Amino acid sequence: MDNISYNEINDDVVRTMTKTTWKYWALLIFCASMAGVLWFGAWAYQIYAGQGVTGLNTPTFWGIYLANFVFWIGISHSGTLLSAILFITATPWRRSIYRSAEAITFFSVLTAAVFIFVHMGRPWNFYWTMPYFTTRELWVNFTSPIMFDVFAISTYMTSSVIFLYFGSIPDLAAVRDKVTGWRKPVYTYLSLGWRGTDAEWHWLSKSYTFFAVFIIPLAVSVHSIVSWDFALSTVPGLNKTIFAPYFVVGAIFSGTAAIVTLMACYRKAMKVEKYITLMHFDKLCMLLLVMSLLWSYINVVEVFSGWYANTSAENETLMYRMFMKPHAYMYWLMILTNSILPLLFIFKSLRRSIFICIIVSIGINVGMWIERYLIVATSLPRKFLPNMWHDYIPSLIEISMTIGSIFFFVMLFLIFVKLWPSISIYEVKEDIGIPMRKGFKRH
Amino acid sequence: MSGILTRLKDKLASYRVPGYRTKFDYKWTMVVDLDRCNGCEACVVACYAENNLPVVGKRDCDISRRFSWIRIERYVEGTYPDVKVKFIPIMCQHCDAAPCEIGCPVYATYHNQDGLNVQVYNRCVGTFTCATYCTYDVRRFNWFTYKWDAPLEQQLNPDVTVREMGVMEKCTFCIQRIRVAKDTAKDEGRKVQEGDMKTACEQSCPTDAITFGDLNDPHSKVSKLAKSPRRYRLLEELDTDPSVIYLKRVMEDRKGSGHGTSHG
Amino acid sequence: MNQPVLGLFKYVDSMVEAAVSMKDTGYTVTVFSPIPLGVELDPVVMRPNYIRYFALFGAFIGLIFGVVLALGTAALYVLPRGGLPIWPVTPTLLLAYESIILCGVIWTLIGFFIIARKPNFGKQIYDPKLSLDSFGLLVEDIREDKVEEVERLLEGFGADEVNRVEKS
Amino acid sequence: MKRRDFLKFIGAGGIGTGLGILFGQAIKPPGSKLIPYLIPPEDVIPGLANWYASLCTQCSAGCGVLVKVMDGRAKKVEGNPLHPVSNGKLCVRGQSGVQTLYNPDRITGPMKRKGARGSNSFEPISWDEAIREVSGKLKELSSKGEAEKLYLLSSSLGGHLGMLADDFMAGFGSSNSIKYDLFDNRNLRYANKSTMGLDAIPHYDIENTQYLLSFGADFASTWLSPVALSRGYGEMRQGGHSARGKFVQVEPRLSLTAANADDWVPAKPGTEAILALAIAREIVESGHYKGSDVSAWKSLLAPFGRTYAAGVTDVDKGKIRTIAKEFMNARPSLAIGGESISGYSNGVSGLVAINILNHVAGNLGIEGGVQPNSSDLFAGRRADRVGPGIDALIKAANGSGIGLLLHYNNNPAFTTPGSAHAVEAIKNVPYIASFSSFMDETTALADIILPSHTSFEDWGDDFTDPAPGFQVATLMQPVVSPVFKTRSLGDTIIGLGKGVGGAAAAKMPEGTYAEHLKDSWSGLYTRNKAMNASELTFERFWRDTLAKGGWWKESKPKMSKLKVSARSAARHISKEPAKFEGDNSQYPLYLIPYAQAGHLDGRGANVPWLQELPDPITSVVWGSWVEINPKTASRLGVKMGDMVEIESPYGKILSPVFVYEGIRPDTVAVPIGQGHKLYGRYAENRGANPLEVLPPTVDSRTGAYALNSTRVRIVKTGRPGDLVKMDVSTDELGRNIVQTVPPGGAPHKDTSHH
Repeated sequence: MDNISYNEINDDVVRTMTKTTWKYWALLIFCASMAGVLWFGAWAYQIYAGQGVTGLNTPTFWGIYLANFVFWIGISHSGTLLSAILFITATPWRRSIYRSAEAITFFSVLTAAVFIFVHMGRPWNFYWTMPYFTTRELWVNFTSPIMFDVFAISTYMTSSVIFLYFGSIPDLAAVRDKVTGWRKPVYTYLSLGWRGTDAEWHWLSKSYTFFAVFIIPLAVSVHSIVSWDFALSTVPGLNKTIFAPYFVVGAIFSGTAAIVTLMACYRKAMKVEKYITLMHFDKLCMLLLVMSLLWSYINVVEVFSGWYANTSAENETLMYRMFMKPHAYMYWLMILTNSILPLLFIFKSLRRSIFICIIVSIGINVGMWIERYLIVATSLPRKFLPNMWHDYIPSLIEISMTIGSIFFFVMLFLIFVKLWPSISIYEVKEDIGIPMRKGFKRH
Repeated sequence: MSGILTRLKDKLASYRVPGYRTKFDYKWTMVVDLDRCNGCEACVVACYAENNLPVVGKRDCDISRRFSWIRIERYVEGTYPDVKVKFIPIMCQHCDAAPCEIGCPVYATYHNQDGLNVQVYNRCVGTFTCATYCTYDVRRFNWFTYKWDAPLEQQLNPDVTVREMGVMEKCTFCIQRIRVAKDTAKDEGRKVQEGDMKTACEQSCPTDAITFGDLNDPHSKVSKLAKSPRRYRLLEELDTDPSVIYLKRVMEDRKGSGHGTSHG
Repeated sequence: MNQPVLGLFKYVDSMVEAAVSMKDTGYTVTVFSPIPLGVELDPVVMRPNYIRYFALFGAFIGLIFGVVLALGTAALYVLPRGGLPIWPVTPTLLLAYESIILCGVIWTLIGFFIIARKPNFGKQIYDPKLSLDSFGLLVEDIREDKVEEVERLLEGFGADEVNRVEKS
Repeated sequence: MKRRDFLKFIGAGGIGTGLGILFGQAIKPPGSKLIPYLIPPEDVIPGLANWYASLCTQCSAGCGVLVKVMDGRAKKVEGNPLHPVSNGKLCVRGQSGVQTLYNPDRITGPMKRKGARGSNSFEPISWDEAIREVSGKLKELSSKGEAEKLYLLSSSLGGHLGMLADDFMAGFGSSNSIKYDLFDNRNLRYANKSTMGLDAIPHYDIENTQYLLSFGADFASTWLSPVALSRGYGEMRQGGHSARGKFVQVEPRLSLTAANADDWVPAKPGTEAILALAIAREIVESGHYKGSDVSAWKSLLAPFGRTYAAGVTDVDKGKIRTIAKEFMNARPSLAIGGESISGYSNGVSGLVAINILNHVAGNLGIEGGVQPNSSDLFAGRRADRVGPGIDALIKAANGSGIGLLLHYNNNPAFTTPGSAHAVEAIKNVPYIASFSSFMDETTALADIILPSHTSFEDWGDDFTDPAPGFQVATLMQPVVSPVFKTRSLGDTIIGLGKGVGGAAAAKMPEGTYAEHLKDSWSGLYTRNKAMNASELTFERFWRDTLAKGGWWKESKPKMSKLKVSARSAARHISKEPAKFEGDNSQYPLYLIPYAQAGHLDGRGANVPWLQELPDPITSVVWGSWVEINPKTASRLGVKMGDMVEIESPYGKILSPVFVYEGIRPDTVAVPIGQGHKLYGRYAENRGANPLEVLPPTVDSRTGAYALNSTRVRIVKTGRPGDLVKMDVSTDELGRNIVQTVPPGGAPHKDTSHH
């Protein structure tokens, strides 16, 4: 990155925002319409006709929607959390990727939050889950893990948005100084009158440190709380004490994988290879490798603790998940993508191969989705009373909404790239170093 | 001042101690004698008639969306010719430590002053948490807006609401009948007594397998039956403290197996 | 009177030298940079960290909010559920934990806005190059006769451009 | 608010109201008119329920019920707690009575055939026209001198309705009144009459017995009087007797009742009679029987040795001995024989064998045994429930012996074996008038339909048979006003009789059927000492009886002695097992069609509650199935849910497989009740009717079709079936869901230690 000038960085980032090819528009419109039809169209139908259009049934009241919810919350974990951790530890390679990563957090939390409403029987009453003064004289039940969720996720979403926006203020100012037309007033207001004085930088970095400090425990708690939606039940297969760390690890795992996938596409599409280099992939894949090993360990612990308990309920759930069609296929595919394929990253050359990175990271995300799906869809159909067991087969509506949510997410990211400096300008400049008379000085 | 403090202290204590439920006005309890139950399912139809349960049709039955609040489960053990089929009616167990109540974010299900696990349809937003947490799979969800072909809707019981799409429901221990009994008792200035009311399933049961009453009343039939040596509660190891008490079925062990009999 | 002068530098060390010199002379200096300058600015200015008080205050408010919300609503509507005490411990702590973070974050943000005086859309001394690659040194409180001297000095320290700017 | 604004506001409101009223008038359906509850109808308090005592007619058991009526609509049926048969309880079919009443597929008014016969194409006519037309046809028949060619085909008509119908037929000059139901216990009545001389079905006192030996009596769901017998069962088990009664069921298939038995004895189909006689022989040989005719019995039972019986019946020798020992040592004990044993080609033999068994064990005429029911309420003037069977009608119809057929409330097109060709026979009848409430396969053949009320809209009565050991007369009263333009059958008959004129008109009562019923009860009251002793005036008696739901003696009368003579029994027993159609090598499996709990003979199939009620044993809903032993299934290469063809020499049906441990490997069982071609939206084209593959085997003595009389083979189709069952797994997996204690074992102890 040595031969990049400060000016060039500003130009490149503003270029990603202002120069839009027709292909980009086409992709955006395609994603938007797919999200509209597959997700919101299907959802509208579901609201009209009722939850009955899903494949949910009497023991399996939670299905693919909950799996999607957990999955997207998981994806969110690598943006903000990773960004915050790397910030606190002052890891230099964070700088060119963290902005997009935080955007991923925001968008995936948004997607996840919509799935909460999707899975509700009466989504039009969603506000009843908020604690506010009401003439019905009923508040909310704070013993409910769902209430934990409401609080954790709204806190998480608020904090993530603040974190993302706050870190972008200097860049918004930089964009403000570059753009013309309608963008000018927009970024003028967004940048809050940022000038880059020493005092501003000082307070910014102090506040930013506090945000990072707050975000790290928050992110860990959010996915723990999501896991308690399941773990606080008595249902065999869901009532695992290890779920909290399992979910957090899985979340970082899948989130990192999502970053790898998205970054690989982004750098290619936006021609910003010089900022997001193979070094970044190297580091991220190393993280993936670590997370994969951790995930595999906890997965084994989960299976073993169930197996060791040797109660009929636990055994049946494990059997159903691991050895019975069709879940067995999914289970062993998950083991392949999450535990075995990431081992490729032991080799440095493979860590630096974009192709391998994409394949493995997509695999990991598929695997992590399967993990969440299997947790819901193989535990609930095998509850305590064998008479009431019933398999769960997702309906087309549910599958459509699942696919639609991916388009929705991509659409949000595409819009984000056009509206927001998706590479941190000032921090990449920091990366290059501080210009001294004797050349750049790096931290 | 000290009076207020004492009251506050008392209130605090009552909030903190889980044993508050012993102070309920009534402790409605159902005793199901499995030795009497012959699995005829009269209770199931009685429940359909009393509680306006919709008929969902074959397709929805196929994906296990049948509505019956009370169901007969059957367990077959052994192979021909040494076969035993055992029946057990399962309805909402009205657990005192109900997992469902913990799960509901909006208090749509909670414990009322009678020790009943009640479901407030109007409050329900349909998060499914209660049903997922339920260890007895007794909760039913209104997947659609169910219709009754005219003039079948004329049969609908006006004492019980017809539930809207998107809400959870379950056995209420025929709370509308309890309500009537309590109103009558109140008019007469007394507590509800044995024999004032029967639940629909109890009322219909040809073998008298189901008995319903107040466990707080030491002279009630359920109090006596609850002391039976055959008493057990369903999935008691899960510690949900159900209000439904089962009396074990009297049955020979199958030849050459100790399996399937009680282990606890 | 009091014509502020803004000098744009290419190199930080030149700018810092200039700033130190100007400060020593008794002028008020403000440093502009496109990147955060940490230790490099230590000779020029040292600032205390007031944000922490906001964060602490926010966290405290959050703790109280969370506990009061959880216990208070339960006390207002005494609905037993699941055999749990009306005032359960774990959920209260959990809620307090989340609201500590939420309020902490919000108060940190408020603190930043207050201390850094943002948002500020008024007219301010600024140069668009400052977000590109130039480090700016704004020298204020110059007596009118000294302006040219300051300009010269700045150029001597290596400023690429020295402008008299309008006061904000 | 300023005064001017207020006035404006009022003005606007007034205009709005006016428009609203106009609009309301415009959209109001014609004829709708709000009637205020200012003067509410008598005894209707909005929001409060009235309970009316009435009678359940969903089967012939005659349970007294209470109907909950709110705001003029029937809401729920419950057993009448005062009634000695129902004791406040009611079965699944009885409780579904409201859905029969409000069934969307009821015939809404009189109709005349428009298209071809059986095409189910009718046009509505008025009641006057309908009565006029049928009376005209009747007169025509009468004037041709063919009065004898009038046939009345109905279910067993209890009480005064039956007598009114008989009066009409007699007055018209025809004796051809055919009562037919698939399960009308013809064989049981015959067997009891010919061996014990009983006119009515006796009371089987399960409640007080110590040892119940049931030969295929599925009393938990369908046999005789399921509610009363189930109640007895519950009392027998845990009713506070000194010991818990033991219960053994002999049946090729583990029915709901067998599932409750302590022991299930799957004897080979058709050999149960031999098993019963072998047990009887054991008892006689052991010296338990002390009667004077012991030698006659000894010689009669001599051929039924333990070894022979064990060989034929596939029941262990030791087991026969054990059962015999327990049966005679447990006092009192009781043997009963149900549909399964009476459905064989020698059904009467089996039931006679059971009577012998009860006789030699000393169970006749005692508490906890068989108790005779008297039928003297009418002193011979009683609507006979058993007469010539449907085969007589089929024969007559085929021989053009029927000029006009009146049909009510049964469905022979569905409930007779396909090989009996009842539909084709009935189609030969020149003119058919049906009084059915529902469009079923038989009603669709009618030329004219004069739909009757269902039981909650109609007057009626029933003299319970079997009664609980004493006489029970139940009154049926309308609890709601008619839902559709239907009419009481009694009124229709009276109208027809008057329309026909002559002797028939002379026999018809004045006034309506309701008045006739009251008059008849007045007569009963006058004649019957027990009745008029209880109340001073008839009006009071009538009022109280209506309120109570009927009249019955409060205490059991002294039991008369009963016996079975060896001579009368000898005629009916044989060493041969029952015959099955079809060659063993071609058709290797016995077919057992059985009455399903919700649908009985198919009449419950149009009730949505019953369609959605899981079968108590298989948990199948909305369809039928064929029960196959897992061994047989694996031999045939079929699994749960596969569609198979069940083929007998007389036809084949398609049904999904239900693999069930509780059935003999050489037997398959199919429930009766589904497979309607026509019976409303809930019943039509659903499942299969096993009667379609049965041979037309009729017991000539009783006119009953033998249901268990053919062998079948199962042919794989390779297609998946439409089996929908509610149980996914019936394996308890050691989860202690249904906990048990062994009988006699220390129940409070942990039983895992033994």
